[in-house]
Amino acid sequence: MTATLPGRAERTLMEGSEALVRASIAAGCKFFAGYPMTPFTEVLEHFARLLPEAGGTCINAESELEAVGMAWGALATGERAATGSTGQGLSLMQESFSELTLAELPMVVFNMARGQQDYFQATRGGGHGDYRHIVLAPQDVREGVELVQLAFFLADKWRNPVLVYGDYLLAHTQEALTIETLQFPELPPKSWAVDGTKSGSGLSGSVTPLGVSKHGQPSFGQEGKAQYIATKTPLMEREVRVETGFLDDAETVIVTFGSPAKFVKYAIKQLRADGHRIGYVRPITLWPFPYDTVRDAAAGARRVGSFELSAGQMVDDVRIGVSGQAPVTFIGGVSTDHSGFGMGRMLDVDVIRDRILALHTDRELPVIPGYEEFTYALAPHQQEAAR
Amino acid sequence: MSTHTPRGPVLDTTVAPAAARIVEALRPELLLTQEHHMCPGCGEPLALRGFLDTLSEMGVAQRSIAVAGIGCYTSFSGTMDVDLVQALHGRAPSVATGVKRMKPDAVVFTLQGDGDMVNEGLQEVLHTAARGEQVTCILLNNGVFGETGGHMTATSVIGQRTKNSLDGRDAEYHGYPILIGDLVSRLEGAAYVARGSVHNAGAVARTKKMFRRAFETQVERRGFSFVEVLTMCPTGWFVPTADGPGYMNDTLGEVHIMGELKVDGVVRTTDELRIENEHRQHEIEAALARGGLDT
Amino acid sequence: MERELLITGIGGQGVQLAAQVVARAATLEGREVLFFGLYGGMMRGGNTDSTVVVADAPIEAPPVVAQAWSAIGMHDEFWAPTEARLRPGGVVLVNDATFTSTIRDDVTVLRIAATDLATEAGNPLGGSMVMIGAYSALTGLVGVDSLVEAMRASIPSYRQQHIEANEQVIRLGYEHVDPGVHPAWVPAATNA
Amino acid sequence: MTTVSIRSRGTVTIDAGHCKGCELCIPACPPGVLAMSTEVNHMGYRYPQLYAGCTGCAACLYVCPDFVFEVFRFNQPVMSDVEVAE
Repeated sequence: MTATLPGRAERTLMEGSEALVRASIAAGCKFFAGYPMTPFTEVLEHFARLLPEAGGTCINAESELEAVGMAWGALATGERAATGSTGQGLSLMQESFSELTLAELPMVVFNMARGQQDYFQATRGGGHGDYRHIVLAPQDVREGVELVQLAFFLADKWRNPVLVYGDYLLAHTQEALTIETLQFPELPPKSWAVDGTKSGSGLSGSVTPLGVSKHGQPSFGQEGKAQYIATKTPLMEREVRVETGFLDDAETVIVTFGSPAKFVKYAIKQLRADGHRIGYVRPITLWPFPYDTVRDAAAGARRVGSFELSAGQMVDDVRIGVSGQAPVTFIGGVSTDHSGFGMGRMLDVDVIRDRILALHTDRELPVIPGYEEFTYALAPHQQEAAR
Repeated sequence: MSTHTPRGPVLDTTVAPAAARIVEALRPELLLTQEHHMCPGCGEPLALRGFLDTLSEMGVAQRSIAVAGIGCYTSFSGTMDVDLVQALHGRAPSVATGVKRMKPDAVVFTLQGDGDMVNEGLQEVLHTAARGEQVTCILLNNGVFGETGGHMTATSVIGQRTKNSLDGRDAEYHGYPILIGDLVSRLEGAAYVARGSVHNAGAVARTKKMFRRAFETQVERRGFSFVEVLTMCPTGWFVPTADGPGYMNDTLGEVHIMGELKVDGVVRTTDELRIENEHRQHEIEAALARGGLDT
Repeated sequence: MERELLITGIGGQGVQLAAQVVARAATLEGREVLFFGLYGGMMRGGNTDSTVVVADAPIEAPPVVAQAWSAIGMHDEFWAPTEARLRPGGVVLVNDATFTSTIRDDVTVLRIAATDLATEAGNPLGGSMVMIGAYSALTGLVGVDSLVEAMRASIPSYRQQHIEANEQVIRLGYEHVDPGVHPAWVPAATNA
Repeated sequence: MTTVSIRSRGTVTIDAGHCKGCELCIPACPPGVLAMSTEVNHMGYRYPQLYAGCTGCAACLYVCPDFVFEVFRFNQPVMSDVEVAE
């Protein structure tokens, strides 16, 4: 009674975390260091299990600070390396993220976020100084497998950290998959890496975030280094990637990213079937943000909504993209499960569809049962301000 | 040490003499220039010479990788002729871990100060030692933040005057110093732990032997190795440069006891170290009086 | 075509394993599969839910579905949200031993005494395996041989001794139900 | 004045231009044949000067933070007749 569909028998049922790890190994990742934190933990577990088999090393770092430092060292030798955590752990790594950018180390960073509240952290950074990281936000495991490999390529291409922004759903959803190794254009050898062989030759090298070089070699100086790094920003902006749907005649445009985008797209497809002219823009790169796509989509629309599971972060970028052509409404909200690790009841196609339809028909956003107003907790003088 | 008064005319020391062989070269082979921006009387360049010459003498220079922390010594990052990874303040042991795991045949060492290692990055060095990582951590310990201008660190000794302990470090108010070498020596993964100093020529020579044992420990993959070097910082201590060695010996040297704290996995007591130190000092002085140190 | 299966019960009833076996069986058959499990942080006694989506083309549904074609109820304590998600015309299989609530009448309901059947077969913890065997007969979403193969691959190495007993109860469940009463696939799909 | 004969087994070169005048070498010298100059170098620092009697022991080099010494050992000891005050 087993009927196998042709050409699909090679696939295995795989948890998202494992798929991301296998994709990393397919991309040639040789080193990983991490510290367990829900919902990132399984990524670390799979690296610990699979990377040694593939000739690499995974270290159970004693802290996030140490994890990012270890990956830093591995990268400096020219190998592909990564670290990761949840947004909380990434907060601890921010100093390194800033300086890795100056050191031009191609680190891939996994954020298995507890929600979508790390958008600012990912795209603006919590670190010091001028820096930008390419941020890739897969909507599902399948896309994650591609984007992880792209992340390693882009990191090397630009010698710049690249973040993969996932979440609880991406990490834990299982899909039937094969991990195919993707081909990318060839990159030049990493002549900047250090391996010890040039020591004592008078031509030793250094990998450093500081603007200094070895004595006798051309040097940026601190100011020059900052200016040089800044020249890469507009070039990296060309790496923008975006998916759109139903925009041609859309009166309402919804902007959405990551796992929740899958819910939004599903809801929009249902609304389309009912004749509602609604389309969507899904940034695949959160930085660079597809401002032009959002601008063009808003040009013919009456209204734009931003759906994200936060108090409203990406909506800032949506507003920049829309540039006043249409009103922008935040239709998402903070929504986690009772543990704080997963996603709450807002992540439901019916709930999302009701919110999109309310926006589309210029009605008030429906209240989600159980999502009370917390204004009662405000102090009296704050309550006055709330009124 | 010297009790003599020089006599006769000043000799010409601008040109190399004839009919003589070089005993010690001007600067370490692994320094691209002798120039640096350390203050007068700084002890850090002395330690630098010790480990750079050791790498050359062991024949491992061409496979050595340095990981530098952030402090005054960071300015040597650009002048050491050693492949180098610049780490953030405190983070060098983790960075060295990543380097070593990817390049297991390289001789990987960190260069850190006490502010870097014992303040900001204490957990890094302890965890790296506990893991038995096959790297060598080198600490230049002068008991102050030299680069910021003489502020208290976790190794400043009781009574030590710094810019933020103006009346001297007070245990009740500021807490006690961390004896990092002693701490590291208690960790199972640490195979070789030593504390040297550079306050006189004998101490410099003895410390150089510690560097050699540490690097040998790494090359032979016997575990984590650690050399702490007490260094003078007359600027940060607010003493005349010539008083630096004496001040160092009387303050830091009385608390952070010099010697090999752990050899072949065996931890040695402070009393053992004190006895040995007296013995060693007599030997070294005698050797110098005979006309040279056999390093 | 996308077919959704929700499995719900209380922790310890084998809900997550059952869902994983169905998902893996569908993978073996070359289907597109999406599987997401949610449990209340407790190993025993808390609510536990799983979503499995099986399709013959790339899946558009998100991993938590709002509406489902089918459900398996191992226990009724946390059943209400699952029932609310069923599409009219859907199909429900419940474990009669531990599920006493009535179910809305716009879906097909089949009750089997899975726990009793498993106990009689000497495998009192095999109720969820009986259920997926029966579900295979009822819907044909996955074949029973695929279920057995998937079960073998899903049992951790330290529980290998349960494999034979589990195969027995999967097949017991399959034989307990008339095949093809509520088919998941139009015949063309399975013949492809 | 009287003349004494002083034996030198070695000598040093001193790169006075790079000296920062810390004076660490002066007490470090076992035969005591180093003394600070009264002149200053281009950076404004006094620097060590060598007198007869160097053994080439390298103690000055070991304690010099600025790497100004290079140490030599003569193939044959060199004798210097030096006039000194009584």
